[in-house]
Amino acid sequence: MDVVIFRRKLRNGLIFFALVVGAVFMLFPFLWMLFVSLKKTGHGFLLDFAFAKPFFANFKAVWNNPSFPFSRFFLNSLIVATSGAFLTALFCSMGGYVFAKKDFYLKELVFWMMLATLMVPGMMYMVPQFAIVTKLGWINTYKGMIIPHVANVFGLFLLRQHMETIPNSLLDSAKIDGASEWQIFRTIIVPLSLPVITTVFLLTFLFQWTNFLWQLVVNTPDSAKLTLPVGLALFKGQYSTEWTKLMAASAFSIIPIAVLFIAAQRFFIEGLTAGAVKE
Amino acid sequence: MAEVVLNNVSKIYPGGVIGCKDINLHIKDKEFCVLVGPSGCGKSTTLRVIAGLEEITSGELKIGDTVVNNIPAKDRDIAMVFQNYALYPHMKVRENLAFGLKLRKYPPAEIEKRIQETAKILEIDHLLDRRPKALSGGQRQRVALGRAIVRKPKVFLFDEPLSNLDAKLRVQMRVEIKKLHARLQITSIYVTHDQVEAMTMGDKIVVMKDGFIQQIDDPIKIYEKPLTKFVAGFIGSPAMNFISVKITSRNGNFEASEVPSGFVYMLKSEDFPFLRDYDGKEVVMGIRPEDIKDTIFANIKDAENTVPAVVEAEEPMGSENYIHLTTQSSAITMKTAGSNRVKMGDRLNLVFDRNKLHFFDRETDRKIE
Amino acid sequence: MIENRKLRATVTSYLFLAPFLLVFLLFLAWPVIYSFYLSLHKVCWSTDLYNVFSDMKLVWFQNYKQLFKDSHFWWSLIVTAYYALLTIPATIFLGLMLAILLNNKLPGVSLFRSAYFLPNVLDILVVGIIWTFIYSPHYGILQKIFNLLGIQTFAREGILANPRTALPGIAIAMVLRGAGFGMILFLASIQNIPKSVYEAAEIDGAGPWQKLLYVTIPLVKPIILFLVVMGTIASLNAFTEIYAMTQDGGPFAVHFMGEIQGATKLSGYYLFEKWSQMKYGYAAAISYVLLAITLVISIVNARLLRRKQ
Amino acid sequence: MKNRKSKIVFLAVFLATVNFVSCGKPKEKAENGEKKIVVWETYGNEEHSEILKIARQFENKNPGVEVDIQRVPWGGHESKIMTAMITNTAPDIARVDVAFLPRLVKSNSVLELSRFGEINTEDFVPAAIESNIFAKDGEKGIYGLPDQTTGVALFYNKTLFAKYGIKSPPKTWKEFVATAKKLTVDKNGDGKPDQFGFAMHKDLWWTFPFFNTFGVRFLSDDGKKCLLASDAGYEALQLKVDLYQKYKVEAGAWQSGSIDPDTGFLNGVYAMIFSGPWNVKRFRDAELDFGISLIPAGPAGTSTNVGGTNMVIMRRAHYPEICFEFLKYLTSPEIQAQWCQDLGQIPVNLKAEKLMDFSDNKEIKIFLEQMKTAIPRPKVVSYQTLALTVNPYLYAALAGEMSVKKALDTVAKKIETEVLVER
Repeated sequence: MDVVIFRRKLRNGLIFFALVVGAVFMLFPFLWMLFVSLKKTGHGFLLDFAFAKPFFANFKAVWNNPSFPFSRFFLNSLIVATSGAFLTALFCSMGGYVFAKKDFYLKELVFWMMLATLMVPGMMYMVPQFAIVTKLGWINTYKGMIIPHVANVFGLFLLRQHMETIPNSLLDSAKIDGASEWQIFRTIIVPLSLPVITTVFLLTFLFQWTNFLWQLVVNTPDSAKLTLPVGLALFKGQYSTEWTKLMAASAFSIIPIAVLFIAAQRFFIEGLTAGAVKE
Repeated sequence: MAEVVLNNVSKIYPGGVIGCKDINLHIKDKEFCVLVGPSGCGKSTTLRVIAGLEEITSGELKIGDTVVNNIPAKDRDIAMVFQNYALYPHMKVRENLAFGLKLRKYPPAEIEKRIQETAKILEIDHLLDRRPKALSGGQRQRVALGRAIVRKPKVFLFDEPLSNLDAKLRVQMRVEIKKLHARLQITSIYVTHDQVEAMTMGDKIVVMKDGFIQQIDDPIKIYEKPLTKFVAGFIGSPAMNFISVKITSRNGNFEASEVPSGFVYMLKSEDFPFLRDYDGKEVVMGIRPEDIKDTIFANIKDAENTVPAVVEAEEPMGSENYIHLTTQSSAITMKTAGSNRVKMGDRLNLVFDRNKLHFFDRETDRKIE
Repeated sequence: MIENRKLRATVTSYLFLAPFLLVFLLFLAWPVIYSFYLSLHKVCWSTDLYNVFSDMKLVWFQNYKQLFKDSHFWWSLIVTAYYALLTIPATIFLGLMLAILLNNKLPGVSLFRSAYFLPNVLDILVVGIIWTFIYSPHYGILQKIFNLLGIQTFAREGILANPRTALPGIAIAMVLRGAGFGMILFLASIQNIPKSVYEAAEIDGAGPWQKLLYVTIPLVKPIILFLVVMGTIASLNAFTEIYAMTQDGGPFAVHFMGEIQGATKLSGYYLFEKWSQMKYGYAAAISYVLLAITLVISIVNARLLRRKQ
Repeated sequence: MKNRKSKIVFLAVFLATVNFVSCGKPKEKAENGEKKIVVWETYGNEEHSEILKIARQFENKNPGVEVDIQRVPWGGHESKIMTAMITNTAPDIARVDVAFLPRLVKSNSVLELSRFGEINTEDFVPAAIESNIFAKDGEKGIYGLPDQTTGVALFYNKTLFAKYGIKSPPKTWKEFVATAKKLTVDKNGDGKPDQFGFAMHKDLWWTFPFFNTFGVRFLSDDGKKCLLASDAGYEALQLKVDLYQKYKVEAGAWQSGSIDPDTGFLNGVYAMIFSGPWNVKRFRDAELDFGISLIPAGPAGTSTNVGGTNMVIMRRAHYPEICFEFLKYLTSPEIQAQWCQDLGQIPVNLKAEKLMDFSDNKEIKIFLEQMKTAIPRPKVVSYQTLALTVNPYLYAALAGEMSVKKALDTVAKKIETEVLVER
């Protein structure tokens, strides 16, 4: 008996140890980024302890920047990322629902078409997309920054995959209970897929938050809608880059997403496991 | 008035797969009708057609006085209990019950009243604030029932509602559903693959196979006068014994000789006038286990008609005992009193109750009358 | 046979799909179709930049013909495939291992989950830069560790300047960044496996490895497939990590089809090069060939899967 | 609970719609009747405030004119201008990399300037103005004005020089190699040096100083032949290769993923690098004791590469005359002197030199000196294509994968067939 307990303890101890080592390994770039962001100019790559003076000088330089209003860029980023992620999650849920639960004409064709667009490198979309946005007069607008990326095929597939596991009897039952298609979607499908919807929301939020080239292109330089990545790019000069400041800026811009992810992650995992009724 | 009438209803899936075909069924108001058959027989399809979850390919379906072919499920005023209960996992029991009413815009006070009422009937008042996950199987079953009851629909539909419960609970719920039906007096259509459930619950039983109706009758008729070999074999436990025999006319009577062994059963022609058409042909003879007696146990002497058989196994059930035997070329089960015990290899002389013999055409499987 | 119900379902389906489909057709499908049109054209030196799309020259299939002879393109396909082979199995393996470890009841499990997932929120560019610091010769932290172990193989050129290790080096960085995502998916899937299945396996005499091999892996297959698809797409699109970690597509010490090739010049990067030189037509042709290749692979994949089912 | 949830959803939808309704209208062109010109620049923070100051000065001198200075991040500025042109949202004046100019000229995207007024090409740093001059239809024209010019010079670490007893920076390549050897040291005794005499980049642009000091001509006058594969060319590249391969004084900084020369110099592990004026302030801020000297002389004396940016007037500019006036103003001796005095940069206008006080900026004097012998880059339509063609072979030569001769021979042929003619 004792031996069994001892062996279990040993096993758990080993697993724990492995996890700690793994965590250090995987978090290393993250920690290193924070480390670099605190260092003296030019010492970014060295394993010394030459920190900037004052300690948070790099962060200060980023925050009190004369050339771009950090807080406004931050707010713009927040607006773009939030509404972009919200619309993406909504549209993808609606699309995922019909792909999972409906039989309709041209379903296969539309499916393959969507799959095909996933395979094309994003760069190819930029110029045609930009032409459309201009035609629509969406330059310098939030919608110009958001809408073109709202049709997230990947998110749709993710949701479809999940929604397929919702038992049909639930939908039948709701139908008999008197629910319209929209009510079924709203009261059954959405609550039961919420974890995955959250996942899609988070991933799109992340994408929109870090999107640089598109936000740069779709705004004129005097636009009031410029976002954080565009602002951060100003730290990358023509001839040289201030790594320490850049890392400080990156650390800044990561804060909201890191907070969001960690806050949502319990929900995120638990939900993925919950899903449908068993048996 | 909530009769359910199906006239020539068919459901053919794309690709020609038959769901159900030419269903003619008249379920009277307040009747408890059971659709029974093995899996894939079309009983569930029929139910879903009635519910409006499947579209009718052809035919006419009436609920009450209205043809509902093109009326969506939500407007048919029916309620359905699903095999897996289909409780909304993200809603509390209370919300599950209220859902249908809410969607139909009932005033909150009325909803609450009905929930209380239903909860009392089903004794689930203490569960109202739990989520389905936190309920036992039986409790979930009750909530599922409650969700149907609370709406006070014209018709109840049950899709194998008890098959996920353990045996004891199943028996208990069977009775409760019967009681509920007696109390609420709502037309009910109940689908099951379990013939015991069908027999015990149905006012009317519909036996189905391969998408077609085999027989519609009350339980006793179904049992005593099965119209097809399939019905005969499906209803009743243990199942009816079937023996292939060849009929030959001899001395004004019939000889039924077992195939292939040739063992001869003598049959009086006045009892079986309908066998005249089958002179020289093979038919299937059926006899229920309880209609077989043993010369020793029953203490009867009918030397002419004793069938020697060897015991293979026995299933003592307490009150009765099922004995499995083989005659020269058929396996036969008999039901006898629990005290009548045998050993493997015992030789018994069986006596078939000739008034309880059934004959079926080999080609059509239909009863020969 | 046209069914009423299917017709009705079609109408509702498209109503639900409408917002997505509208954006999709306008901003994804149309550009893809347009890319084909583009791939038949050439932006000449004298093309009016104010008017690029109407001033290009129609050259029909010349871009494709040229592409067929382009050793750099063929090489980029090979490297892309290699990169996919390096990253996809490793990401899946690591994700699965982490998920299995985290499936144990241990103190601080949720903390570990966060920790493992966190790298996913980092910008690829930042991750790339940081790994460059780690890998650098002489002064990088990795070389410091190697020094302690007496390994001098990478002392002079580092990891990223060695044509043999450059791409694996990038792959390691990306695998460590991406494994957390796979872990989350695997974890969700593993927690959905009923305990009884493991108990049954245990009774059948399966040890931990057999349980992994015969129970867990077959049951998380959908996730594996999903990650394979995602990994393929990521490999085809790989650009930022290459851009951040090597110059111009890496150490040029590989000879292929009579040309010098960059050891990390993946097709996504090659496409970028052509694009940034304003060779829009050629870039479009590249993306179309890539699209054709991956579509064929996906269709074959889907067929195989369907047959198995 | 339920209510709250729907409120949140409602709020989110509301937020989203508000975004779309309240989207910013594009700015009206002219406010209160002023003539407005839009300038896109790609400067850094200090330069940005400087040019704002200059724009205000210009506005004061020219009533009724508004100069709208807009900042674009350097990364992506070409894509930005390209896409802006397609959609007709391009500015009136753009600051572009010198290498982008040929394409703009070839595609007729920018205006020829001499028709707006006289330009004294002798006033400018020769290499800088040269990058704006193109022959089109047999006629030479000026298609932009340089706003900033750079080239590289030799930076050396004074502390290290003193430590190893080196009195003065090397004047010739021979001295350079000897000096670098002294500065390449294995400090911890593991058999591998951990301080290097020199560190360099591999790219073509950074190789020009080598080619230029050996007198290598890149292209023939008609621009149809590449002359790189010459004895001078071989020698120049051989020297660069030898620094790494033979003398082993170079740190390998040219390789992917290594510590770049700037960073290593800043940390005192690379004793000498080539670098430009943009780093002066940075190194000074880091309290590094460093000196600057001319690029070591080769057979053709000292020389360097040319970088920098030009200001161009876009074809669809609204008030090209005003644009031109502004550019003239920006490049005038006074303004250049002010600009370079404030920022420590090389003036593009040679006349500015006299107006400047170099006492705080001795380095600039050296750069100015260096720029006088700088040789402009070959004017190929796509400098990027050229670089992408050459760089792999420079790499191969440096890595010892390919002999210098073979590398340059191949490169020359490739340039002739792939870069100089349109494919």
